[in-house]
Amino acid sequence: MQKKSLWKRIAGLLLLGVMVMSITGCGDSSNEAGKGKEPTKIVFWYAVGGKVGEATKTLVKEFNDMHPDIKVEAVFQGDYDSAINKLKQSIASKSTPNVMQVYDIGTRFMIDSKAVVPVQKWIDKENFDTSSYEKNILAYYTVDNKLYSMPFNTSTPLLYYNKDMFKAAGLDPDNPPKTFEEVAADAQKLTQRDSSGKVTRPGMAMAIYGWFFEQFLAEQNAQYANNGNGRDAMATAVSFNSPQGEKVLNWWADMVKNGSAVNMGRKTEDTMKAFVSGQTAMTIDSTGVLGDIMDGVNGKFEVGTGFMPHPEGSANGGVIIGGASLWMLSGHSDAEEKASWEFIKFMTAPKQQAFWHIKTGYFPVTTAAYDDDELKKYDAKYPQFKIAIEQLHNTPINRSTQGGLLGVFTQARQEIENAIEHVLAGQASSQDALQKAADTVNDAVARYNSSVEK
Amino acid sequence: MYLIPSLSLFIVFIFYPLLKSIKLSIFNSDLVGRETTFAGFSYYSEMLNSSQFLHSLLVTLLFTFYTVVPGILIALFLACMVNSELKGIAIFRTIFAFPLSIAVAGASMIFMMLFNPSSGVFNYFLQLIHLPAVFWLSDAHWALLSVAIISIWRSVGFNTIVLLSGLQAIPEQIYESARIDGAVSWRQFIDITLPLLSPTLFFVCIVSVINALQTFGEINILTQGGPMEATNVIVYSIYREAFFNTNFGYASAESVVLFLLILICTLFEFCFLEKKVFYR
Amino acid sequence: MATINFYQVNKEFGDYTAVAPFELTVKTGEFLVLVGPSGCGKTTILRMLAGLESPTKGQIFLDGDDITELEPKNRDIAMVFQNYALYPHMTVYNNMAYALKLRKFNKKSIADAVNKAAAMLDLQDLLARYPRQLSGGQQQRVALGRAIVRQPKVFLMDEPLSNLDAKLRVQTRTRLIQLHKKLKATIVYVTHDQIEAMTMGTRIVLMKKGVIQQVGEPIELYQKPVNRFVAAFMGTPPMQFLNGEISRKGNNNIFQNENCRLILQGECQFIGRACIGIRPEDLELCSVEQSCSISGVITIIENIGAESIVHFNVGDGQLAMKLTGMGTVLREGEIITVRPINLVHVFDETTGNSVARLCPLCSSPDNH
Amino acid sequence: MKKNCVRYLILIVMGLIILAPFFYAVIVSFESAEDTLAFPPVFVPGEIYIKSYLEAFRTAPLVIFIINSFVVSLSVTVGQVITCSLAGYAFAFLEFPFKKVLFIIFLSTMMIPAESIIIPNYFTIRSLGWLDSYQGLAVPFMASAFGTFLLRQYFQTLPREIYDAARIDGCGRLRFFLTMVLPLSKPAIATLAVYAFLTTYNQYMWPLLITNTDGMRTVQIGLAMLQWDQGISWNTTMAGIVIVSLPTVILLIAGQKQLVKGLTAGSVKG
Repeated sequence: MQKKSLWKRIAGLLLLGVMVMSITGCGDSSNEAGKGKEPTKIVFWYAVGGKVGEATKTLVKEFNDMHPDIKVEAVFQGDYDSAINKLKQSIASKSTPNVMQVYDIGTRFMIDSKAVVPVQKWIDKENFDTSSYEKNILAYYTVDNKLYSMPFNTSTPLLYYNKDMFKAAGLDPDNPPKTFEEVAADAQKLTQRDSSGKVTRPGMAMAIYGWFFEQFLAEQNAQYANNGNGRDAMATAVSFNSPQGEKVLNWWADMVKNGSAVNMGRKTEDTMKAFVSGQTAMTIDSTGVLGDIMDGVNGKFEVGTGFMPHPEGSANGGVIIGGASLWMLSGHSDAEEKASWEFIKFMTAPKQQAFWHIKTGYFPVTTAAYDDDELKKYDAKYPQFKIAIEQLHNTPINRSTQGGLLGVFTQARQEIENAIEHVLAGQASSQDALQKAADTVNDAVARYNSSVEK
Repeated sequence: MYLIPSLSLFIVFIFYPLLKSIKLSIFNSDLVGRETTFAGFSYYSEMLNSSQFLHSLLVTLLFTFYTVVPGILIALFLACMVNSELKGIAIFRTIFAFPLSIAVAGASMIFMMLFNPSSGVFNYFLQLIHLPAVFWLSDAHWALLSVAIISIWRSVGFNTIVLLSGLQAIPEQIYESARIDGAVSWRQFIDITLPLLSPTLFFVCIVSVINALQTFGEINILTQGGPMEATNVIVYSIYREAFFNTNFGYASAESVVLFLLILICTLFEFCFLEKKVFYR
Repeated sequence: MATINFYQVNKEFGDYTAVAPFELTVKTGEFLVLVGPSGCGKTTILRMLAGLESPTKGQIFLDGDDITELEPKNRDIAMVFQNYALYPHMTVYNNMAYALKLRKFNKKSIADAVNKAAAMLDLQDLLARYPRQLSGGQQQRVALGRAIVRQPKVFLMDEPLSNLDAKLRVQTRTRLIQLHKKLKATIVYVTHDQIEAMTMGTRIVLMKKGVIQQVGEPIELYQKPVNRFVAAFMGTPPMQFLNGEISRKGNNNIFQNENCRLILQGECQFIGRACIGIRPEDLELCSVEQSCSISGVITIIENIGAESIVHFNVGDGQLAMKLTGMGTVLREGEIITVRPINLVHVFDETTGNSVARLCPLCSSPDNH
Repeated sequence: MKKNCVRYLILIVMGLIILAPFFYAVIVSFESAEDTLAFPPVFVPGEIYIKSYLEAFRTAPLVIFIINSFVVSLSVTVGQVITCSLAGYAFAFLEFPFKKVLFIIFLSTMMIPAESIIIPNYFTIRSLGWLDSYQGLAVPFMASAFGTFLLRQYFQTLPREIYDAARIDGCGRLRFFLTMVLPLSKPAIATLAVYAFLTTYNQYMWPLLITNTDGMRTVQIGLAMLQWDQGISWNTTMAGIVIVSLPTVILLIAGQKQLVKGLTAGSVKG
């Protein structure tokens, strides 16, 4: 008897718990109710936070305000890596978003996932004019003559230098070094040592970032992988273990060895901070942080920018664009796909790109954006950015500067960084380190390719 | 009957996934992690033959050593310090327990700032005492230690609380009798405190080792396994293989091995250490 | 009415036999004491009776009903534990009321029962307190009260006095005896203390290593121990023993070893290696060596005021003698000569079983 | 007395060392971007700069996140207290077949790396339709081997006789559990609660994986959003860390006493 009443009480409690849960759990779904002339809802995953995320959200809001028939729900998915992992889960569970921001090196993977709709489909369908888009940028995302994704946030690396220090070291502040050799020489001059010869301020600080290595290869018109950098056919092996690759590492390691460059690890934030706080005279970083650097320096010294250096005598090279693009995922209704396309067009339109550029420092992907008044003002304020645009426009479009396509690019980048670390620490020769990295990556490529074929 | 809630949750959210992992480890998989073809034990043999895996294993063990031993020693010291009835001791107990309340991500970012090579506080202090700056996270010799420092900082709070509770359980009379027997304080510590604390120490040991073997957050945020793989512990390697290198089978094989490793460690501790543990 | 029958009950833990099969009847209103050294199985019997353990084999009946498999709560028993097992988070009142609450008594009858029991145990002022605020004796009374409130058929008590100091123990002993008389309840009481057994029990069950040695009234166990173990266990100071040989000479029996020779009267079938037991109060000093006297060297004299106990060695055997009165002229190291009076217990040396109870015969004329 | 002074000195120094990182984080959160980059580091901000806090709140809907985190952490805490106390009770008081084996199985779950089972769990949650919901965030963590172990250890210290006494008094197992074990184990349960709350509150990977909307996100993801801004200055990130840590710090200060008590009582004989 007693036992029963006790049980009843427990059951009651449990029920209450479940109810509370379901009430709280359902709280947010209420606003989805009510059918009828409901706007087409599309989900947009983005992977940029902070100031850039803010700008993204602003653009999405603007779009929603202007398009009452479409409702874009923008969801932050952590950084690029987290986002793409999340995508993998959602592909397996068929719950992909409509539009997603994916980083440059995820391109091969996205194509191979077979879960995407190339934007080319809609370009062809609507005869959309892409002539105003930056050629170099489109080139990166064009595979098999199809534009797979729409470039969105785009950047290239730049050489940043402290003009005041250049002056103090007797260098021409308006003539930054252009070649490896010049950089090395200037770095030497810019390096300060104390009486005992210990370096107190290195001339150069460069983060161990695989992206930079890729850039230095492209600057020498060398390819990262075979089969036309993986663009003529699926890459079956990497080719960065080349004399050009060794040249990069040797140059870098020499500078570190003689103290004119410092190894601060993989984080560009660290080298940037060193540059901003006047602890080094030169650094390499993305155009995307130009605004941050200017804010950080805040007039303490004059910031100069220069092209990415290349070894003397190399030709036909240039920079590869980095950043991310917008992808359309397959498996959604036509209405949603159409809405997604509208959204993508909006996000890359001149006005929005101008706003984007001002807020974030990324390149406008369309040249039309340069006519925007606000943008003109902004670029007048930051003449340093002109160099970035010049650098982009000076870059010839070829397989090298289009950038490599590799399904295992994340891994490859990591292996490269690992190799650089070994070389800078003097634990391996450039040749050995690159060879080892290439071997590892080639294994991964083989495995990747075999898993894709199935 | 009382076990049903726990057991069912465990089955659904731990054992089923574990079996799934084991299954994944003997299958090839596609890009998004669906099993495709049977692979047998090829992933295991690949792993055991890979120098990188052995390196990871070594790093993991080193890291466990770096964190567990100092972590427990410091906590033991702190616990002894706060195991008294001094005025205001509660404040210190709270202070020592404090790191418990900071999330991994938060702690890692704070330390990232402190470790910063150009404007970090640590290097500033080094400079004050005329030592050369250290590249805490980018120097392969230091990186693992640096990450260990954070781990220790984070775990010291929990360990201190647990050890303190163990210390408080030791009856005062035992100390009094030891004093009468003529034991000086460090003797008391060796002869009385340690043996009587051994069950608690044992518990802390097991939990610390398990936690150390599973450390992930700090490494993911601070070093991503680098530099030169110096901090590439197995858990991180699993994460990287599965999520970046789309090598689910290999990652699963690694996690099965990690599970076995932890299991062996724990069983070892249970069988070997427990014998030396004094139970009241 | 509460009669308990144990029928062939035994308990094994793995291959360890805690209680060998035994049969026992506890009569209504009896104060039955289970006594024996620790590990003898007495507590196990109690716990089986309570339903906290189930017997490996056998059955237990309460008033003719088989309760072997019954849940403890359905047995109508109450138990007092050695450490009282008071519920730390309940007041004294609630501790006592708890069992009744579970049995859905109404508030009023619970209050009545608790107050009545509290009055019986002088607990009225403590009802609102928590166990941790009570002294050991008070806690003990609460534990008793908790049992009394239930008005069970049988009270089970597991060494309830062992956590009390000596003085309190004596007081509580008296209280328990009074309670037993007042309640006319059946009590099964476990203790290792033979004084408790002697003073409180209407009957005693003496156990050793899971086997019942003897069941009987206290005086019976004291006077007629069935074996050497019972003889040694009952009585303080305990009975002492000498090894020797029993032979027959005419109508008398002769006990002899290297150090002494005793002539014993009475019927005795036994001849051969034996062991005699003499209680310290069954010895008296004698001035001269007599035919039945025993001499030895005094090792220790325990003086407890009203009486003293003199321990002395007889060869490699040991005897003790109780002397009444304050002090004594005897000194440690002296030679003492004594003679047995009243009873000499004879045990088979090999089995330890009692074979005879004989009277010493002294030939000396100065025998008074 | 001198001994006490030494002890205090050591305590203060150690306390400062342990607190320093977080204190510094608080200081930096009030510094301007320029100050945070200065070398030598600025320990006393020239002026209190609260813009980082506003920025932090603007970048991520931290209030919603904090509410979410609380809902999830509380559910997990309540869930763990229920499941762990039930299981702990069974292991401490009841006899049943395979008890030892089951206990080892329970303990072994402590050793399974969370990362290795996260993907299958994701699919389970998805097939339950619990993605982006409080259930999905909380339910998988409602059982805990650590908690079971902790409570079992504590329960074992409750005098066995109380269990016997209660049985004789007519108390069923469940009732004994509810009216005796639970009230008597408050400290241990409080310990478990605080611990469960803190660990859940600090989860990162799982919430990121299974939530899709800002309405369901938890604070640690807010931190990740803020991390983007650390490019140039620390202040916003640190402000975020301070905001996010505040609830747990308060909880710890409030619960610390219970925590020590709970763990202590676990080893002291009742």
